[in-house]
Amino acid sequence: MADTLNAAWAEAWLRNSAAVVAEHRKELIDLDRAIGDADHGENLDRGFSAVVQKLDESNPETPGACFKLAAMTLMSKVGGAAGPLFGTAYLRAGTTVGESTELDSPLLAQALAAARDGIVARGKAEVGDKTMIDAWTPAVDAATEAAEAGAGPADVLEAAAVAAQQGAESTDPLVARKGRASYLAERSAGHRDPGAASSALLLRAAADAAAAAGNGAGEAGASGA
Amino acid sequence: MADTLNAAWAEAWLRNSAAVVAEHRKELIDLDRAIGDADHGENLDRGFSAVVQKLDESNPETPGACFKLAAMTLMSKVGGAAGPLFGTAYLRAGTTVGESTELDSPLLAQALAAARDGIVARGKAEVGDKTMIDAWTPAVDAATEAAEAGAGPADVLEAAAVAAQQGAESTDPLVARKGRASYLAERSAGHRDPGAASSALLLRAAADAAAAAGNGAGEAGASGA
Amino acid sequence: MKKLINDPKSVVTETVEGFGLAHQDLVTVNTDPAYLVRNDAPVQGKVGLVSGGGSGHEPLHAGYVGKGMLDAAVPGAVFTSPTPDQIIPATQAVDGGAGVVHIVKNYTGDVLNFETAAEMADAEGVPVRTVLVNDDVAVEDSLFTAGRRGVGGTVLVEKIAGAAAERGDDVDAVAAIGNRVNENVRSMGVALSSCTVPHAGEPSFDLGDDEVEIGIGIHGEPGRHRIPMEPADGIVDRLLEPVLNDLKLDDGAKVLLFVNGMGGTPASELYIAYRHAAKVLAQKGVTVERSLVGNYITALEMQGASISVLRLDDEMVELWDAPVHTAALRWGL
Amino acid sequence: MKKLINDPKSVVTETVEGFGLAHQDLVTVNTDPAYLVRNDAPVQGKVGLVSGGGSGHEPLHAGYVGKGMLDAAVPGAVFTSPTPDQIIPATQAVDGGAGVVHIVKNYTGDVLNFETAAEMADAEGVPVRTVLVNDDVAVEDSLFTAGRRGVGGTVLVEKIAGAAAERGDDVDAVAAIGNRVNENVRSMGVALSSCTVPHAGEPSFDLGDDEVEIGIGIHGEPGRHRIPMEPADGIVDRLLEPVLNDLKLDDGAKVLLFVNGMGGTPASELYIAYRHAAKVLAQKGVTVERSLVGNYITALEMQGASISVLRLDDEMVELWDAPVHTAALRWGL
Ligand SMILES: Nc1ncnc2c1ncn2[C@@H]1O[C@H](COP(=O)(O)OP(=O)(O)O)[C@@H](O)[C@H]1O
Ligand SMILES: Nc1ncnc2c1ncn2[C@@H]1O[C@H](COP(=O)(O)OP(=O)(O)O)[C@@H](O)[C@H]1O
Ligand SMILES: [Mg+2]
Ligand SMILES: [Mg+2]
Ligand SMILES: [Mg+2]
Ligand SMILES: [Mg+2]
Repeated sequence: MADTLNAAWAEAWLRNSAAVVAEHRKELIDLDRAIGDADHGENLDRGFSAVVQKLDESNPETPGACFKLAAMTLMSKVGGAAGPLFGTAYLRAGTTVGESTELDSPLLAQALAAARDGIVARGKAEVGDKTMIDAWTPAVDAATEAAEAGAGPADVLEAAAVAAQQGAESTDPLVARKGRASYLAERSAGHRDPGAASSALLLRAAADAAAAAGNGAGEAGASGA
Repeated sequence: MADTLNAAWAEAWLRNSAAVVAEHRKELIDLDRAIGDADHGENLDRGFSAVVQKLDESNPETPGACFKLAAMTLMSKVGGAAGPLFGTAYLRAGTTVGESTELDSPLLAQALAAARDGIVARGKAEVGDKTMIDAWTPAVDAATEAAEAGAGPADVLEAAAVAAQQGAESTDPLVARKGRASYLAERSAGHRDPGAASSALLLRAAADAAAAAGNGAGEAGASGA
Repeated sequence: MKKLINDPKSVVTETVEGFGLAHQDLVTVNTDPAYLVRNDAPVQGKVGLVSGGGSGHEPLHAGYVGKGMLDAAVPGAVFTSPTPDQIIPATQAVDGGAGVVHIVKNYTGDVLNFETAAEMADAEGVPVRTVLVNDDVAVEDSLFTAGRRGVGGTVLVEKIAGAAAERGDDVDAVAAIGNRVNENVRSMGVALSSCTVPHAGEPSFDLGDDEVEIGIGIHGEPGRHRIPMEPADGIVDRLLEPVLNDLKLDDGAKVLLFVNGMGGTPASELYIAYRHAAKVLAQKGVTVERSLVGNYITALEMQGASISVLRLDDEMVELWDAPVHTAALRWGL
Repeated sequence: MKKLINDPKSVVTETVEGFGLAHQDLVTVNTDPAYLVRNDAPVQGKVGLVSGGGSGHEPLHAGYVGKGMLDAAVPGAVFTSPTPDQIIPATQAVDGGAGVVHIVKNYTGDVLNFETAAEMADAEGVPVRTVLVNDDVAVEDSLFTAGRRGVGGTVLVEKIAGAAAERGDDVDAVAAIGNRVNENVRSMGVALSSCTVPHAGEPSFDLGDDEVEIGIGIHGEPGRHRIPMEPADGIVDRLLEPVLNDLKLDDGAKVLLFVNGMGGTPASELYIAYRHAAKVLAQKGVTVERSLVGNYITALEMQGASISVLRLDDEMVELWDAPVHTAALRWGL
């Protein structure tokens, strides 16, 4: 497996994200229909389609550049709560990795942590509030742990993706305290948080891109031994 | 059987009418819903309830006074097309019978003809236009024929009621050329005209009141041998 | 049937009462018989304008009572024309000595009841003229039937005739301008859903999930034909074509374009319809000088819209622009 | 789903385009990014007023752009707050040198996007103040959550702050009066039916034939609880009680009573609701000084209503009465 991930991986992650969001568009709309306003899937689909278009037009040369492109595009195309939150996440991840062309496991874990911290800085949610943070925080914890244990980047992301998915599932019984679902109070329980569900999809896309890179599949790239 | 009908019969007719309209209120609404605006049963029910109330308050002493009371009340409580049309019908019938306290068969047939002529004068409909005239004209013809053949008033009204019912049924296949159903053109075919249906009910109420009078039933009265 | 009402039988009285409370500055309500007059009625020397008809078309007609438009509105039961015993006192209440104009939508019931009332008011010394509105081109072969219905054009007739009365035109002139508006306006409507008359309790017609009804009126009557749902632009074409065919506009004509909601249609959809209608008119060399978009003559909670096109002349524009202060139409005051 | 639209993806652009065509005398539309400004923007020396939010609440906000109210409206996708790249140029376009006030409904998305935009506009030299509207008493325990939503009160904040800006108040004063309105208004809503977001294609929630949803917002979110259908007066009591409990009016207080339709409600039902609300207030010794009844802040084609009560002071009355000329609210001009 590769020791680092590069711009090709970052771009593959974003393109995978667009594909997976398009595929799950209706599902995310339906989750948001139940406890929100039925736009989450539509908003992300519009945003990530725009990201893909931007990627086609430009050629970001570093992972950081990819993240910033995503940040700016999501910020201006998604709207709603998810737009600024995901936008900030990518922005902070981009700032964290800076100009690096190769991301090793510790940097990757730091980038994920910075992304999560960005979401918290803007949205002030805590774990248990039934938001995307319930997917991000376990993912960051798992990634950090894996990185500290010496895992490669693909494994770090795999750990994050698995934890994010569990985190998303953990929102099912919760009563929302942030975002639109909080207006429902008790009636929000029994439904998965759409932002947590989409966050899990995005982190799954990251892990899959890394795995594909490690296997030398597609254009997605990983460098090192 | 009685030779003439009096004010008690006229009052019984109006009270019977109110009962039968109330009973068929929904059915008349539904007929009007199909090819009109769903108010015919409601309008007549409101109007005849008011007639009953007026009858309770006053004590019209001649059939003509009963008819005029009905005319004024229907005119001011029914609205729509049916209000002025039925109002005019009762008004003309009232004028025709004048101060008579006893109506014999020829006068009864004349009163019905005058009522029908009043409706035509106001609404300008002809037989076959799919309106209440399709019930009234056969009823008038049958009543006139029966009266000319020497039938008693109860039989005259029975003939009218039967013919009115057949006339109402005859509107089923017709394409409306007057009233609200005419806006539907061909699509009005296949539905019974609500005003023809209610007219048949009113004439049936008249015949039943006369039959009851002849049998000495209730308060409804008939005089003579 | 789910409605924000108390009892089907009290819908009209409670609506009128609420309207009177909300618009005390504009109207005075008479309860029995039911009619509403503008607070300063009768205005001495001014022709009085009275309109009325079945309820369920709100804001028509009560919403148009006030300076520059109607002097009185006479509400019937839902979708049922009012009776002479309402129309006569309303007519008398707004007679300022210059006579009264009745604006009547062409339905058998309305015509008959207003006719009787006009005759009786006239007999009691109030000269009455009647403007009959019959702008609905959905009604074909109208010569052999009850004729065309009065729909969207009614609002335009009331505004423009109201302005003429306000500037001091005499009773014949007010009726004449009302008739001129009627002669120059055509309308057609579409329903995406039916409406439920409160006392009926069931929808007036049933539409499939992917059907629309073309050529509907404002009483939940079914329309002329039913087609599968299609994009808004196509539906607008279907409404506009018969309107324009009948109106026979000259190149360079000036019009007022009125997209009316039937009561349950979001404003966004009305603007989407307006957009296409305006484009089609522009392509045909017609200038949209004035516009009106919103719920102005409705059929309870029906989803749908109607399009009216009024050929304008300079006087009509001036009268349209004249100040008006009613609950539903207001400018310049 | 049956809607008078062409394509769910083009609903907002086509609505805005149609609105721009219908109201050319009032607004200028910028397409990409989407925002609308009043034709005379920027008005030199006047504080600019910008509001915006998800689409689907028409006439909010575009319908309130014009003299005496908003200088710009920024429409997002349906029920989705707009983005900073729309809000920033709109803010710059209406800055007449006296700064800009953002009127923001309290939803996480709106707050975050306007916050970012305000920061960036500020950095580019336009001083921005923000008025956050959060009048919905349906949201309980708001301290521990995203807080109360901005609903009906928004219209009142926009009108009154708009009048303050028009008379020449400075940016802090305009924000202060906006905040004062917000502090004195409370609202609560009911849905008789849900609405269908065009891109979702299915109703946002399902209601039984005899159920209503109490405490709904304006995005088709389910409400706080569901009850069996009951007469209008009872429902009005359920809305008014929490509003009044929270507002704590003194005996003899003067208020503006605002009965708002959710988009698919006939005007008659709004007046029936108004009637009862006005009676309840009168019984409590509260004087209804001003009223507003109609579809002013909607949730697409939802059937339902909201009731807002604003405690008035003399300055608010004066600003409420001040002339306004927008597509959806107009008087004195
Ligand atoms: N304060 C917050 N902190 C973190 N996440 C939040 C917050 N508010 C909302 N979210 C997330 O945003 C998601 C909703 O996004 P979206 O539907 O796009 O926005 P909106 O609620 O404006 O329609 C929620 O499911 C939740 O995960
Ligand atoms: N011109 C007319 N002549 C005779 N009868 C008519 C005419 N127009 C309508 N009608 C009758 O009136 C009936 C409708 O009455 P109603 O529903 O009460 O009035 P509206 O059509 O005003 O709602 C029709 O079914 C028809 O029988
Ligand atoms: Mg959402
Ligand atoms: Mg009828
Ligand atoms: Mg009727
Ligand atoms: Mg949203």
